[in-house]
Amino acid sequence: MTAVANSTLLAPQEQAEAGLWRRMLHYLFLQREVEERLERRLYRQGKILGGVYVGRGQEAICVGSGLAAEPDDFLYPCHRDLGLYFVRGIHPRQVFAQYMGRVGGLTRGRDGNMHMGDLGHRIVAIISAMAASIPVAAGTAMALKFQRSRNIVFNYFGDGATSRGDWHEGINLASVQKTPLVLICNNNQYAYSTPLDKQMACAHVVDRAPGYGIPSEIVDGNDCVAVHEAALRAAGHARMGLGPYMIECKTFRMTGHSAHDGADYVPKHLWNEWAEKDPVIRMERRLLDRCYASRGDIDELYAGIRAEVDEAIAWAEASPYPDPSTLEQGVYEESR
Amino acid sequence: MTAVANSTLLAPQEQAEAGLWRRMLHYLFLQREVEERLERRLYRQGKILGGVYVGRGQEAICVGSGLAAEPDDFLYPCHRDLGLYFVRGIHPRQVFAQYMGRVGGLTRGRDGNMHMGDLGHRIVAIISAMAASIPVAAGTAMALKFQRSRNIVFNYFGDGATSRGDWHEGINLASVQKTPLVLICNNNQYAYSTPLDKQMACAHVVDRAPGYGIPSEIVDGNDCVAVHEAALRAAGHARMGLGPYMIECKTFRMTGHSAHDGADYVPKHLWNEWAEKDPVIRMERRLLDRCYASRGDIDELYAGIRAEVDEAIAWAEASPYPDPSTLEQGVYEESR
Amino acid sequence: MQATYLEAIRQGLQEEMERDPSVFLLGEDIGVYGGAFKVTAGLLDRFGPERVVDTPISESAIVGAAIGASYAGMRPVAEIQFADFITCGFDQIVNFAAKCRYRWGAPAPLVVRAPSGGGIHGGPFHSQNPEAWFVHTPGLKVVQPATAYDAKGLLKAAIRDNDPVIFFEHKALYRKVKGEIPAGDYTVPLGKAKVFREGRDISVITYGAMVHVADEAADILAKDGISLEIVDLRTLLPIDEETILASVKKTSKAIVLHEATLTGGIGGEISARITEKAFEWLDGPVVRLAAPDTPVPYSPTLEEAFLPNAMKLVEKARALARY
Amino acid sequence: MQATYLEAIRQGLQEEMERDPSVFLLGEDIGVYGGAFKVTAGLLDRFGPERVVDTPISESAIVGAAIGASYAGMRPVAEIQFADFITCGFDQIVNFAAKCRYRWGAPAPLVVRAPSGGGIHGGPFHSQNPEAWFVHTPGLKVVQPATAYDAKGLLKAAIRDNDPVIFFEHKALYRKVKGEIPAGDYTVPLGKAKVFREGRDISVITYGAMVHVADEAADILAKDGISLEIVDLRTLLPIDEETILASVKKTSKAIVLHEATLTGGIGGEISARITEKAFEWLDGPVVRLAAPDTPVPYSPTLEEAFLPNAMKLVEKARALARY
Ligand SMILES: Cc1ncc(C[n+]2csc(CCOP(=O)(O)OP(=O)(O)O)c2C)c(N)n1
Ligand SMILES: Cc1ncc(C[n+]2csc(CCOP(=O)(O)OP(=O)(O)O)c2C)c(N)n1
Ligand SMILES: [Mg+2]
Ligand SMILES: [Mg+2]
Repeated sequence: MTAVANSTLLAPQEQAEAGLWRRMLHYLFLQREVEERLERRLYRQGKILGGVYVGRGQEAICVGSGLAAEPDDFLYPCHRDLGLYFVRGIHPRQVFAQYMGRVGGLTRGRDGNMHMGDLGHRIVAIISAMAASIPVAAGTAMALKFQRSRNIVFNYFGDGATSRGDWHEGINLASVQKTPLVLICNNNQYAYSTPLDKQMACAHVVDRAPGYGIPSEIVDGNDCVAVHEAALRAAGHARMGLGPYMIECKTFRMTGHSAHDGADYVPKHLWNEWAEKDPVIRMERRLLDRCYASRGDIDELYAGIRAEVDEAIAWAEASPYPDPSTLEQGVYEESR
Repeated sequence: MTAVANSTLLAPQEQAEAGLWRRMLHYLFLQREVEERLERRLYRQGKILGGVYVGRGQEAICVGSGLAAEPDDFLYPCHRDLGLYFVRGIHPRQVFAQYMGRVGGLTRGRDGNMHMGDLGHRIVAIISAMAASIPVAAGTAMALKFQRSRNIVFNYFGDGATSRGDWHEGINLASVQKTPLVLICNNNQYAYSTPLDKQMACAHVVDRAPGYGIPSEIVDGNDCVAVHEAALRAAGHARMGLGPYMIECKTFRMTGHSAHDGADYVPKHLWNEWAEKDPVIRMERRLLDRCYASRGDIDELYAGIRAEVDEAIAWAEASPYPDPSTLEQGVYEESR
Repeated sequence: MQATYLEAIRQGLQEEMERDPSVFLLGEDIGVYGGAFKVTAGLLDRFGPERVVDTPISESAIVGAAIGASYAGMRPVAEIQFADFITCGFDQIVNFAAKCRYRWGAPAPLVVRAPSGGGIHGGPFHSQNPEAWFVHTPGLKVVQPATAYDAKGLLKAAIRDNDPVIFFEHKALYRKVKGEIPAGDYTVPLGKAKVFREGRDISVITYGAMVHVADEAADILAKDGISLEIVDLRTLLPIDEETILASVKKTSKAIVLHEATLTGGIGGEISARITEKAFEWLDGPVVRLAAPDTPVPYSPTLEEAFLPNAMKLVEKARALARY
Repeated sequence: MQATYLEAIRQGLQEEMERDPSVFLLGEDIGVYGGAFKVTAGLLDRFGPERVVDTPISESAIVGAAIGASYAGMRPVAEIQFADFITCGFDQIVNFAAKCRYRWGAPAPLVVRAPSGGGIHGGPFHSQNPEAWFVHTPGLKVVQPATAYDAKGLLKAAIRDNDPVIFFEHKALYRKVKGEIPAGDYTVPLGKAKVFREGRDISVITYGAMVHVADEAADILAKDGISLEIVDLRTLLPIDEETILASVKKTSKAIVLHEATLTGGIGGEISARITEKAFEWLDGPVVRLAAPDTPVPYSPTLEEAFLPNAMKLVEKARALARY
């Protein structure tokens, strides 16, 4: 957003808020646009050969909380948290190249889709096994505590991941050790095709938090500002040395489980209901309502992002596939 | 107990109660005596070569709840629940032979100590991995439900086992499927040398029950009658098709983790405090107070059990070691 | 009737469920959705939610519950959505299921179905071939069919078997391989390999998708006058040593081929058995062809370099033929 | 200075913790209690509860936390109380730790220590030798020392290594094996086998407790005029092919010996490599001696029949010598 109509008229605090909200919209839309291209264009054009999992409708969760993290906090995204990468400064080029298996991708073609990370940016790549990151994140948080660091760890997971043993073991260890760990659940009400009532017999994921003696809250996962505020509370708690904190973001996956899934198992009315809560549109409305941005500003923002994305796709397509002779490199330090 | 001083003077309901309580004392003392011999005599005499884990001080839990089970209910004991085997009709001979690695043992020398089961008696053998039985018990319970059986499953575990992923996965699946599963935790406040505060950040194991949407209660685990009543409530709930129910029995392990462990890590005062709550003595007192038994009856009972145990040890020692030529038998059905 | 590998498996499940009310299925997304690969599509409608159980994401509980249900007289067939996730239920398989018969005489007649293998650009976590871990676990049986006929027949045999069977389905074959399936009930016995293609010069011992790779290579090599005999193991544990040795004694040369990575793969086991028991028949070293020792890479160029294929086998075979 | 295998390991831990503040330990009962085998006794007092962390019973979290701590610059050494329970943290080891460097360049320099092996009447769940599973997992290193000297030197090398190392300690050696340990700092490089005993006639390729079994057998066979050369692998992954092949090319006969069960054990891998790469030097089949394919039984008579021992090796060697 290059210019904002009335920014000079705002009080300092409002200016800060306006700036934050604009950044929110920026990342919300960036994630939306990148994923739109991935799922609905590049995948359908056969340019992405593996799975494509997107966070459509859930972008407020990673964007809102990601903007609450400090630059040296560790992030453990799950497979619908693309926005986190952008917040951390990963370029869309690298993401498109990643999905297309090119050397320009974060994993240089070794892995696909959201299985990407960058220790330099303190973003840790997931493995496929749901919830496997949680014990790992607990370990990072434990280390930061031992190191007397002010940094903390943000860990993301879906409702479905909460059924896994690793989820339990990781959170339990983290809570016993009082580690600085912010646990962020995107409860999008489905795990692949499986609805909540086949996954858990409690009403909310946070009903499990007392079992670990940790505080928790439920937040509207489609409201980026609400998520952000909750994340700040959680981060403050963790940073003060009070241990883990769990946030459950109620949301909905506005697409199939992955690009090949038509999601016929979702009752039709839910799509409409949740479309009305679209986090991008809600963020637009907030900005417009408070005159933090005009329609023109927003259109300009979007146009800029679209251009950036076009360029990023072209860049990624120009990035070569890995040289097959590199296949056996990098399994061990010695095999570089 | 061959005769009871005043049994003819009791009202029918009291008679039933007296009978039940006497059976309780019988099994409590039987477990105590067998384990006394195992841990403090046979092990020290070098007659048992592997690990010896006993339930000293915790006998009320398995005895009280075991007597609440119907004969065709499935039992999944953990490693301190020897009383369950006796309640189900396993003979002390088989237990001693088991510990000594003889063919007369329930596993015919293939496995040791509490790793024993008998599908005919519907007692399932644990494996060592703590909590591994819980998903398995959930599966049995699921099958019984599908079969429209009135039978249910009793699953036992320690406080330490609650940290394992299997504990979580098993209970979650059981609760989602509303299976008839009674979950009985013996919270003896230690997992090997690890005290509760290093295992969990909540006050009680049952603080986790709401996370599975299941009812729970805490009970004095050293009071056999209290445990029995709680188990009847839990069993009633499960048998009615209302799903799992969790009982947390507060107790204390009145010995080391296993026979080789002096348990120096336990603060001295705890031994005395918990000695006063000894479940055998409390059961004696109940019987004496209500005149359901005289001291003489009790002494007679104990003498009978001791004699039975002497004979069982002799029997077990006379049982041969397995013929090494049978080593490879029974890995598969075909290799019988 | 013609059926794909996938349809053959579905038929096998359905027929066994019809035949025996104790057979039931459990796994993630297998009911309403019909499974990630649609193997179980339609079975929920046919048999209802107590016989096609959609579970939470809990591989350990899925396997564990299958064991427990088997103790109550059921014959569970558990699906692991991708074989890569079998590691999450590993302890239940290798310590609970595998050892219970030996320890205390409690058989656990269950089947764990798991789609394995690469070639679909699934990357490191949707492409693995983990069979060797289970082949090193006494008490398990391990199966991997290469054809539609065997897929159905072996699955039915696995369901009727009284020991735990890990049943790997090569996901690249699901829709690629088609075959004639007899109308009536039939089983393919566990523990018996099959000579998939007769030949004179070199025995290729293999299984799963690699059977077709070997077949392709055999066509190419036939033009050079090199005749491959292909032994399809079908069951990986117990290993059918007899069929392997008979073939090797005939050809005097052997290549063991698998898609799993080389080191510690079951190629070593088979090579060792051949050397131990047919040393005097060998006219050359037993050669192995397998994937290199790396995770399965995602990018098409890397995955192609990773997977064994007909040309790689042709090269190995030519070199061995010259030996 | 003389030290037992166990003391050597403890020294290794202590010295590395002193040398490098990023080294810390985590596991069950390792702090206050000093570990089930007392390997870590005294270290809590010396280094405090943030460097000797008593954890809940959560093998998956123990391994996972070690990985995560390594990402924050630590060098964690995780203890699995008995190697048998490593199955409970299996996914974290084989899918998370093993693959992260290859996938996204994130090394996980951690050590997982696990007491393995039988001979202490531990039964099916306190006696297993699970190394072959990890040897089939690219990205891991797998170590098993046979002597006190190697135990310390390999452990130090493992802690300093920048890849995940699974470090199996044979529990029957903890107090049985003693050796001279130099006063100063030293390491034993990973990936290098050692000729434990030189000989002429037959190479025995082995590791861990079986090195001593082979040594005993070698003494017996020496009286028959059969000279065994014993190669102690020390590191099982990567395998030191060079040392193995050099020995086999010298003796022309080889026996691979391990305590783990036969089928799918690493004996197959080693046998296959020898046949592949030294076929022309072989004067007889490569022979394997391992435990039979059963769970580890508890009863002394059965366990004795189960475990490989010197007399079983003597028999195999005599037969091979006659070949
Ligand atoms: C251990 C494991 N089992 C199965 C899968 C296959 N799988 C991938 S995503 C998914 C559903 C995840 O649901 P949830 O955690 O709610 O995340 P969402 O996709 O809804 O964001 C499943 C079953 C997996 N990745 N890991
Ligand atoms: C998965 C696993 N890890 C470690 C062990 C070793 N171990 C055996 S019993 C035990 C403590 C168990 O504590 P708890 O569940 O409270 O039972 P208790 O012995 O106190 O009755 C431990 C750590 C094990 N058996 N299984
Ligand atoms: Mg979800
Ligand atoms: Mg306990």
